[in-house]
Amino acid sequence: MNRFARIWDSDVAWSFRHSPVAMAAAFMALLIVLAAALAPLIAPYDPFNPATLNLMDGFTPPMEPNMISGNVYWLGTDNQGRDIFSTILYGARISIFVGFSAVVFAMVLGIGLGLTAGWRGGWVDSALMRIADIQLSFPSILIALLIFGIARGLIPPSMREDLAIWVLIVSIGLADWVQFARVVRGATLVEKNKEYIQAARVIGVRPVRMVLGHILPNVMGPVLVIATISLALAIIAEATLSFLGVGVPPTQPSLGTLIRIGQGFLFSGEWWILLFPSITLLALALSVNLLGDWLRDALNPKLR
Amino acid sequence: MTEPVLSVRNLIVEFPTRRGVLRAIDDLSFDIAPGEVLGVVGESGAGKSLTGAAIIGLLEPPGRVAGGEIRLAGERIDNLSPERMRTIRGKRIGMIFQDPLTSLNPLYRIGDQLTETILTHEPISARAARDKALRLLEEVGIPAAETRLSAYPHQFSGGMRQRVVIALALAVDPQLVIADEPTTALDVSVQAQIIALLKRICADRGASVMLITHDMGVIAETADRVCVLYAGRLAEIGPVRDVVKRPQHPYASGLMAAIPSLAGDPDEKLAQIPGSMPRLGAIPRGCAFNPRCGYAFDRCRTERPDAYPAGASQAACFLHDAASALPPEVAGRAAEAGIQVARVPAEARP
Amino acid sequence: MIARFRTNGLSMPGRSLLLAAAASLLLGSAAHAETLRWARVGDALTLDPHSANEGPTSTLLHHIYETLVERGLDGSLQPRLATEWSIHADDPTVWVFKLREGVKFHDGADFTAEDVVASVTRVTSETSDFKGLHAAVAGAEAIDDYTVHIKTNGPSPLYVQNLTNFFIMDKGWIEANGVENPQDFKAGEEKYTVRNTNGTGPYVLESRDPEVRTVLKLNENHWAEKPAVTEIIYTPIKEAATRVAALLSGEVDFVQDVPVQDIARLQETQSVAVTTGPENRTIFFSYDMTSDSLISLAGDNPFKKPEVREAMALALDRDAIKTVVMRGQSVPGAQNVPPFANGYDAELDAYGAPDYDKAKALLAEAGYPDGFSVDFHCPNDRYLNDEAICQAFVGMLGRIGVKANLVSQSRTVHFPAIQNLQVDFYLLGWGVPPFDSQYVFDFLVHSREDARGGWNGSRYSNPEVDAKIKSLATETDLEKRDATIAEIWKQVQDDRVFLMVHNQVLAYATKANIEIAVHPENQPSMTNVTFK
Amino acid sequence: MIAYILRRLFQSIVVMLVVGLVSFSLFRYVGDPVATMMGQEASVADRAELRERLGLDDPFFVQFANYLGRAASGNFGISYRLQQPVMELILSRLPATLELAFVSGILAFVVGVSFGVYTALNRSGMLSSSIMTLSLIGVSLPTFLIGILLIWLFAVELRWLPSFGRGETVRLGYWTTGFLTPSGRASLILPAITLGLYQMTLIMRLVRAEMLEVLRSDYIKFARARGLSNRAIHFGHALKNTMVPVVTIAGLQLGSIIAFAIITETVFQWPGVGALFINSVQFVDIPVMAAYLMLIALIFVVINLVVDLLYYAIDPRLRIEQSGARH
Repeated sequence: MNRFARIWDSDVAWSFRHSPVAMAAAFMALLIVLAAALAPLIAPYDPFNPATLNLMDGFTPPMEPNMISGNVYWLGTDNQGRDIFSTILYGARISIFVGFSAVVFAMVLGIGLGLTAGWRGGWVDSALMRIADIQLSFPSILIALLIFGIARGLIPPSMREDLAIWVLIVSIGLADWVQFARVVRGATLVEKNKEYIQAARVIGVRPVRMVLGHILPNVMGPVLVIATISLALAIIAEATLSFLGVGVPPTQPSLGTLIRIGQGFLFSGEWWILLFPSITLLALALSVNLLGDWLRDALNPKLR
Repeated sequence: MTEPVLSVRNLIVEFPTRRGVLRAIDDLSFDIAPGEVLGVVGESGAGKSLTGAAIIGLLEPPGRVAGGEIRLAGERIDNLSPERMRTIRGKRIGMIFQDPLTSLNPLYRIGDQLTETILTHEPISARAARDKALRLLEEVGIPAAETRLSAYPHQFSGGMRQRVVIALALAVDPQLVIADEPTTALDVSVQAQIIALLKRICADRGASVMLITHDMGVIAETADRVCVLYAGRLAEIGPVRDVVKRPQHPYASGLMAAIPSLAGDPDEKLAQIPGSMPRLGAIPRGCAFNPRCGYAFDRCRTERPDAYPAGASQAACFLHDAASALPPEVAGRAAEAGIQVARVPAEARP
Repeated sequence: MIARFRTNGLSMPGRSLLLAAAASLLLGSAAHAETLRWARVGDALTLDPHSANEGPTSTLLHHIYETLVERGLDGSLQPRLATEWSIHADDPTVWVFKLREGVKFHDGADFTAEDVVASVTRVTSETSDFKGLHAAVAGAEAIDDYTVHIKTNGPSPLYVQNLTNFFIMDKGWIEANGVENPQDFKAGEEKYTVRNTNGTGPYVLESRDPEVRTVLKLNENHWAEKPAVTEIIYTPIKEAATRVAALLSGEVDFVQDVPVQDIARLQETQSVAVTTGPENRTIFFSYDMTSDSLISLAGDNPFKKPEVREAMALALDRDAIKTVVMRGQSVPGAQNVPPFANGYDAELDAYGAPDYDKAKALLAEAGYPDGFSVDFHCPNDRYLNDEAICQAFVGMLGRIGVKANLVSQSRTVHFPAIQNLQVDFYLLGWGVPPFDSQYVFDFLVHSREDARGGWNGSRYSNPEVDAKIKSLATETDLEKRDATIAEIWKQVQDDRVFLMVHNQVLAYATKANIEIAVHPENQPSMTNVTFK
Repeated sequence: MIAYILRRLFQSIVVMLVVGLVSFSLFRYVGDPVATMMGQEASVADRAELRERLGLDDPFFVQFANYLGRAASGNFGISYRLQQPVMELILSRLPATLELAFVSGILAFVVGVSFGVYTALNRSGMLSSSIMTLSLIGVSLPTFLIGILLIWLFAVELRWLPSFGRGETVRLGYWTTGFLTPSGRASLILPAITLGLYQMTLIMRLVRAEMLEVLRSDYIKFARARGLSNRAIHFGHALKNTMVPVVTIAGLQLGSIIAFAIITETVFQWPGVGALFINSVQFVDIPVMAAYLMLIALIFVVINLVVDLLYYAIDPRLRIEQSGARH
């Protein structure tokens, strides 16, 4: 059996093939991610290049020609004359990038600290877990706000626009590492005392190798599940932060920023500015969440 | 002959999986007489625990009884409604699980778990239930039972917990107790005590016991009869003495040979059965044991054996079927090994 | 007319109709209880009349306290507690005020000249937030019960224009409560005046829960005509959407801060009426046109070149901003002063259509054929659609090759950055409470020295202009003064110190049966509300 | 036990000091309060003088030390914005937030647990799948949007419920409550749903996962083998064991509810501490921001402590280990 066939035939893949919800969710997520990734190829306009925008095209309803320029936009335009469809693609690109990077950041940090805490034990463990306790008990949105505040103070204004996304990633990621650390630490504690690890220790296998080779693979299941759920959370967190006015720059709106802009037009009749980005965000977050749900069940053999 | 407490006939347990339906138990039949202790042995995966679960109606989905009958004192119980079955569990069939550490709800006091069980099945007052719980604890040998009633499970040692589990399983005097590896998780030092307790308490109540274990020592000590399972099928069933000393099925024979005997020669080499038990999805045609069997001949590879009388036992092996055309060489070796083949061809006689 | 009672949050037409019927039976037609539920974005910060020079605070206080003079709907000064005012015939450094007689404070005390003197003392004290407006004051003197002299350091012909938010307190009450000074944060104690009031105004404070609800009741003893509104329930609602929702659902009667994008829709809504009018606030861009180099751009300062400034002006499409960003709710212009202020010149205010080709040519001429890149600072929580205006201009600049990196942040960061000269290019809004160009020149044009030039982020420094600006303060010959103002404006426009965008427009939304006129200083008085 | 509580208290104080220090180091980046405290006429000198008087030019640790010094004597200062004592402001706003958080928490807990139990017991049912999927919608949209949409639907279009505020409140000593008036209760509904939705989904999923785990445990199997009724097994044994971790996490979530109230309170103009905080941030009202963050830290510390004690009360295993450890 070649590699592909083996993956295809694995339990997880089988469970995937037999879950219409998971397949629909994966299709939706893939569609949005692909569309976002290929935004420069698909999008009819480049909404992030202010020079191409024509303000007079602003507030054009979907599928109707603009009264002045006569341009037609599938999903209409926003208050700056940006094509909503293109902006959604580019915005989703930012949201996904921020969400994904934040989760990877949180995951790497969480796994690293979790392994260290579990493996080293002693005061390292206590210190790390105390920090985790404190942070876990503090709402992530506040932590992200605080970190964003620090970063804003440290970065000169001229670099803020370029660095804003990275600041967001770090803010959300730092607010999110604890879950990973806890799971990994727990698993490490369990594995550490198993005979094979003790034996490996006796024959002098290097700790790093042991941790990476033996313990890490054992915790990848739960970590993956947390990562999926966190991805959805991170995308929403990015939206919430931008609602509080600390998100990405307005010239490069993410989905969340678009929604924040759009909700100002809820009562003024320009429903498309709010509706389409909201649907996209909903579809994205929902499909990622559904995938996370399915993955949790699929990776837990006892529930199968 | 008195009516058996438990009568299992042609039991089939299946698991529908994505690779097709797996037969975990295939055409299994046995009886347990009143007051009798039946040992059920076999390797892991042979279907011992599943048999127990099937009898008490606690097969985990998607597992299901796909055929055959289970009768409890003559009454068919495999097709009862879940609610009717529930009234039988605990009341008429008790069950003891492997790990006493996890069998008790950690958040409930011992006394409450006992009285709850008693009150579920007996229309008596809470007070009376409590008294009964106390008597039960005393009976299973818990010291200071009065005060221990209000203790939580984690406050007991493993052996003590298993005593509590036994008390719980026997709280309302079931006719049959299924004990699934009751001592496996315990220290060797307390294993014997627990087995003795189980045996005594069941004997006191006249309850039959289905003792599931892979520990032949325990079987030899405790059981009246033994049932050997292989790949979900019956290999051999018979009085404990016969099966242990003179196993008639080549698999049983291999199994017994693999047990170290304390009294025996320390230099004696333990026999080993070559190969391993097939996975459920890959059971060979004919006799499930045939690829590993030293006596297998053509018929074993095409036809599935029934259980044939073999000495005091019954064995599912063509060696014991008079209709088999046994190759003389096979019959000879079998006889040498103490297997009472059905009909020894004349030319093979020494 | 149906008397409307305050019901619990939601209006219940049936019930209030019944109640109204009962009420009119009981009270007859003379005493209608008219409650006005008034919502705006923020609350008054304090009830102390002299410790927060902030619009919403003054607006609420105008209903409780009164000023000597007030700004009429046409922008002119109107008598209030002062019936007449003039510069002393013999001494140009003295302002003479004749006070209204028969006025009483809410606690019953008579209003006299001593109260004005005490209020002047208080408003010029160290912890007053209005002391800047009274910087010229040397002292006040009660000549008789109803005549007050305010002496200034040198002639101050425009001083009276600074008094439209100068509230008069009762001397006896000040002394009795030990509130001679406005709030001092360092002391760490709350002043009695933050929550307690004693004014002469048309309404009396009934209850106050800061940022939740303030209730004012009619002052039955007020000297003026009885207003239609007898009770005011003032509720701040921060979120624009929620504010509009509250109006649409009938939970409030009057929304003072209507998001511009909602105006058109609200106008179409039957149950709602929208009134708009010009506001005393200009929105403009400015840039460091003086330093040799910029903070955010290495090399020479492009804004130093007149061609670059002209090119930027040619790139600004004011009409597009008005139509799209402001939804038609703005008065575009080129002169950085409101039309009703002294010194406004329609000719200077005229603007042309954008000309991107010419702008590009000018940039090339200035040595920037490919444009340049610069940071562009913008507040995002201060003016109407401030961030969207900046974004729109970023796009327009993009078309002539100028890359403006938008730094959009809170006013609490934006304003200090301008004051501390930490920005190269920015948006700012400017209100002109005295309705005179001098106020614009003092803060935005004069080079930075002493009290002047504090908001001059352009670093514009022209000694000749500075001298002219200084002369305005003491010039009593108004014709001559106006000529100087015109000269200064000419120079300022020629030098393109500002890139003016528009004047803001105010929009008040009410229930359809309520009429209220837009006040140019956005200080509407509920005494002017009428019910249809 | 006492030593344990003392140790926790000590840790709590450390946590609060850290929170305070971090917040103080942040304040200078939020902006300059003087910019909003003074009118546009204020001169550069006036501004500098006010900044000096407020001690804003001091290094942040000096400001922090001063703050701690004053706070230790119970003086949290005067709000730069509202010119009232900070403690009084916060105390007057706290009931609104606590009532909202309480109702949201109860809503999230009751609905979350019920749905969680239902979906765990009926794993493959249509209704279960629908609940599971629908509940995800609640966490797939940002809170502020849900709030606005609820207002639009229930206040503007249907006119069933108020769009903002707390309605009429009744003062009971230091506490103002909205529970006692019809408008107060009506006003609670939309914000409580908005705030509770996320936690509800979280609790529901947690309950379901824990319950499935518990239902597979040996003691449940043993309970079934003893013939206990489904009712006794599901709602007696399984639920109780499920609730141990759920109560812990739900308790901790109460803190999150209070923190997330910032957004809900802003959207619904709910006069609580969250809205006070957001307004203070925009004004750079340092005394209020500092007190709010300390208050949140305090609430978290208290909740953590209570949850720990609760855990200790529910789970007999811990009780023994704790006392055993003291021997």
